[in-house]
Amino acid sequence: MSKERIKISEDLYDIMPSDYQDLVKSATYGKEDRGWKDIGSSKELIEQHSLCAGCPESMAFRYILASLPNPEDTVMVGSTGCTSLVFPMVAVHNIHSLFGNQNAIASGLKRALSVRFPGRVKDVVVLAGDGATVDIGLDMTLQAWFRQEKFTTICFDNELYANTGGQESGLMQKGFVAKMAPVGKLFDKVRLPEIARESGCHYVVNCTVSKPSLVEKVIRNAVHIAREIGPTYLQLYTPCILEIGKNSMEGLQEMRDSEKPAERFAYKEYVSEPAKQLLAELAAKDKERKAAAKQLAGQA
Amino acid sequence: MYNVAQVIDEKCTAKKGCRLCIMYCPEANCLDLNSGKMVAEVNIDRCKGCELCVVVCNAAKHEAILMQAVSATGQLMSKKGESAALGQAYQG
Amino acid sequence: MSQYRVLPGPEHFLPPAAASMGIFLPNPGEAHINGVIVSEEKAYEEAARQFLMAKVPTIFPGPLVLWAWNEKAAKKATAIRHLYNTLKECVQPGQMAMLIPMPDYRPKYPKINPEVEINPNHPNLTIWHNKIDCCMFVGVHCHQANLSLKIIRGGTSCYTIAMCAQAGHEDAMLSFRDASVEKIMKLADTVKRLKGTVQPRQTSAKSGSSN
Amino acid sequence: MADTHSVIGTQNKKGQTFTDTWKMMHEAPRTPSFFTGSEVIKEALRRASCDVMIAYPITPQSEAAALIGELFAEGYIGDYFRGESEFAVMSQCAGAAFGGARVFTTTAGPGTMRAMENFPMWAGARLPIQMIVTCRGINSPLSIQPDTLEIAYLLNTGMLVWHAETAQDFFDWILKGYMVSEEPDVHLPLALCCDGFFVTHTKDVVNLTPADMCLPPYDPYRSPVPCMDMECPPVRMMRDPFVMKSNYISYATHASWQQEIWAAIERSRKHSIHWLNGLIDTEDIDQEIMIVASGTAVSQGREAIRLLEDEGVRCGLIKIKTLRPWPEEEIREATKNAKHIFVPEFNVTGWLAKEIRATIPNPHRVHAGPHVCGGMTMPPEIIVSEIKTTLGMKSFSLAGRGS
Repeated sequence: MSKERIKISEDLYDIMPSDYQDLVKSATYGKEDRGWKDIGSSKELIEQHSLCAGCPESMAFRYILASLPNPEDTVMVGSTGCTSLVFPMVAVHNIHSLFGNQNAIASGLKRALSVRFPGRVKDVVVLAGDGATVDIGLDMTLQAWFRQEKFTTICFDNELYANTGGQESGLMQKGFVAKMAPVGKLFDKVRLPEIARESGCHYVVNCTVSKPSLVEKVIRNAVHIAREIGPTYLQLYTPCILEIGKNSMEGLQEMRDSEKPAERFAYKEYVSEPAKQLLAELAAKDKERKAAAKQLAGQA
Repeated sequence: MYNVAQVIDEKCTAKKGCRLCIMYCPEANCLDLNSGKMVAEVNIDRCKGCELCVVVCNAAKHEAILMQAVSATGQLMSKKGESAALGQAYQG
Repeated sequence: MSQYRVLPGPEHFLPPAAASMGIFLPNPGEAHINGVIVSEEKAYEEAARQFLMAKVPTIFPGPLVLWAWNEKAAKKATAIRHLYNTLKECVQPGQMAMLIPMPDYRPKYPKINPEVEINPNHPNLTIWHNKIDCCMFVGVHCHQANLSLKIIRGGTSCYTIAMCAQAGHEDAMLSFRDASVEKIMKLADTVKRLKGTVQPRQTSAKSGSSN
Repeated sequence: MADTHSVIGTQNKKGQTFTDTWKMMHEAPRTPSFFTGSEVIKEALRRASCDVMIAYPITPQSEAAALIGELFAEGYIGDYFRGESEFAVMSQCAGAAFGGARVFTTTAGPGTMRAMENFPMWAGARLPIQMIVTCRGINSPLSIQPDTLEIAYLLNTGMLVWHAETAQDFFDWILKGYMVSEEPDVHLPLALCCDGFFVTHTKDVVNLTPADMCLPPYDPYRSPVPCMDMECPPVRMMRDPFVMKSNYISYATHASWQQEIWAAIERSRKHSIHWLNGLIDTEDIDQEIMIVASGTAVSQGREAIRLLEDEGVRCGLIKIKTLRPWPEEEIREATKNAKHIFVPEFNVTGWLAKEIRATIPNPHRVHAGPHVCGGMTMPPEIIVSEIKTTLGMKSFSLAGRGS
């Protein structure tokens, strides 16, 4: 949908709840260089939701929704879990269907949108938890990558099943004692970023969401590469402060501690050769655009 | 009855470009920039009281955010910047 | 034909869907009242009469008309506003016409403000709060409209009208189908024509809020 | 916003003319062709203006699914690929349908069971996907042979379930099926079932509509729920949000939602009667002995009736075309003179007999049988034998009979 079509009927504008009036007035649909800096001075694409106070997943949602390059033409796919408490409040179309089938849903969706809107940008972004991505849905996660499906997969890695009350997951650290891991988890955290690279992803990043500017960068890269080249994968640490026994204001520090060199979420990035080329082209275009804007401003 | 964040305008450094609390607040449009006064402002209805804003503000030594009690209907129980009277905090 | 009639509630702990009770939807050119197929003409008269009888006649426009996502939608919005203005002009003192949007379909309980919106997952809250005794849905996706209509029939005594752009709704007490700008305008004309000929209901004993 | 009617008379990229479906199915000339059931599925799809087909190999539907791949290569299908399992395929179908596409897939037996979690989701999400089910055995030990037990599981998913007898049924119903399931007041998935091998792998004369005519495209903006393409409101939209808070409001929403799915099946009655010329076909319903069946058991029943006639026993026949919607009234009416109702079935549990018993007066009239299963054929003689035995007539025993 172009930004022009996200508008309220004039004759009924006055009765629309204010959050929708705000959305139309000051959300950043259609803004070319939208990003985390719009936060605080624009209407965000998320309404009030019921995640816990201080949940890092909430932060991640804010940065991601602020950074999608084309929210007016993006459809998201979620899965069962804490994220589905936020998705109803997100101002881009999004789908919940079953637990673990998100990459299968996205495969069908992306192909349908390509058939129906040839030549138009329609981005698809999957956002699911680690249980959905790595355990119950692993076959569909990997197979979508093998098939080179052109969409982005984001995994909110909180290293356990949060929504069901803190059970062991494949991305949990070895030795962690949790429900269903009564003597501590017996095997290593699954190395999905590496598997993603070997499975055909063109852009893979493993990081935390402690820096909004970094999240913005990786989201933009991931979506652009998925649009033009092939699958991309982001694994973002969004700790469940409730289940790891932290207080509501300690999520940020937990992420900062976990991204130190040699820690689990030290920044890791893989970019395929064609993706590197695309990013270079995009950067050049961006530079050109900014220079032109500067010149225009100078003339005025 | 619970606590929400409140920004002390005089101490807020938003006019100097600080956006720490706005950036790190987990909730959307909960801490917004008041572009008239050029200070950060809490939307009480959206604040879940996690105190992360206090942590980042204090770490930068601005100390411009306090947690203050609100009633069940979302009214501040004392003037902004003043702590609630003893015993008032958990009456609801 | 089924003996079942789609009447104002409250009906049962969990009312049946009218379609499961043998009620069929009207064919093009027809409408239904209480589950009985009637001519469209008759439905205009009855809908206008119900509006004029009600203490709080209310229009609930949904996303398909609240958003100007195509030209047709914007025109329908104009027609709906006209119908609302007509209702306001035609009701007597003591009656209050309302126009309350259903902006989206996400569950909003308990944060809903029933004064400013209605939600398909708990429409009864808005009906109760505003003591709405007659309402019309327009521009709501059919699935969500059916959820609303059934929950309203289950828990309130509100009279429901559907101005449906598709095949109509058996869970409403009265339903049009293939709604268009012309049909909405014609309903407004009928309200205007019947102005003064219908006495408002005297008692609100059976109004939504009492149930 | 696409206007379906405006495209009628125009051509697609393959030069086919978008044709009013009623005219195409009822007025256009038909060409008799000698095809297998699988080839007939392909020919129906050629005319179906299908956007996305997703395939996975499992006997006995693999051939049909592969043939549709050939159609894709020829440019008749918008997109086509092989998924990784039936569970994934059905989710991929859902994704495509959420995105506003007309979707087709095929499966069978264990595949149906593996994918089962998807079907109530399809129905609850109001996705008008069409799925061919070429029934085969599902239980261990493994069998690839015809057996209709899986239909019993599909009956309570909220999908429309039709049971084709012949390849001709298949051809017509695939095309008509979209017309019923895409109606905005229905808008439900359709499981179009047949008995594997008997229909898919045998050749039959099938009258085909002209290959240069095709169905009008699907219009997702008539859907009773928003299409997930960011082209329609509301912009803040999740398909389909949880309603599972522990309070009565959530329960009531979920309960009403479920009722709405079954109400939509009821609404499909009117459209199914229109397109299929009734939910059942009947022959000679004045008789006191009736055979009621669906699928190829109908053909065997018809043959049994001919054999019985030679012996002076008259017997009527009811062919059930739609299992969902269930033709309760029609079966009651057509069996009102019957003293004995025989229900031959290709499965061990006799689900069709149970359905009939539950909906007609004096259900003791229903004789659940004969049954065969595990791939057995049902010679008409065993139906004859079952009927004669029940009537107290002397009947020879067929060696190896199944019940």
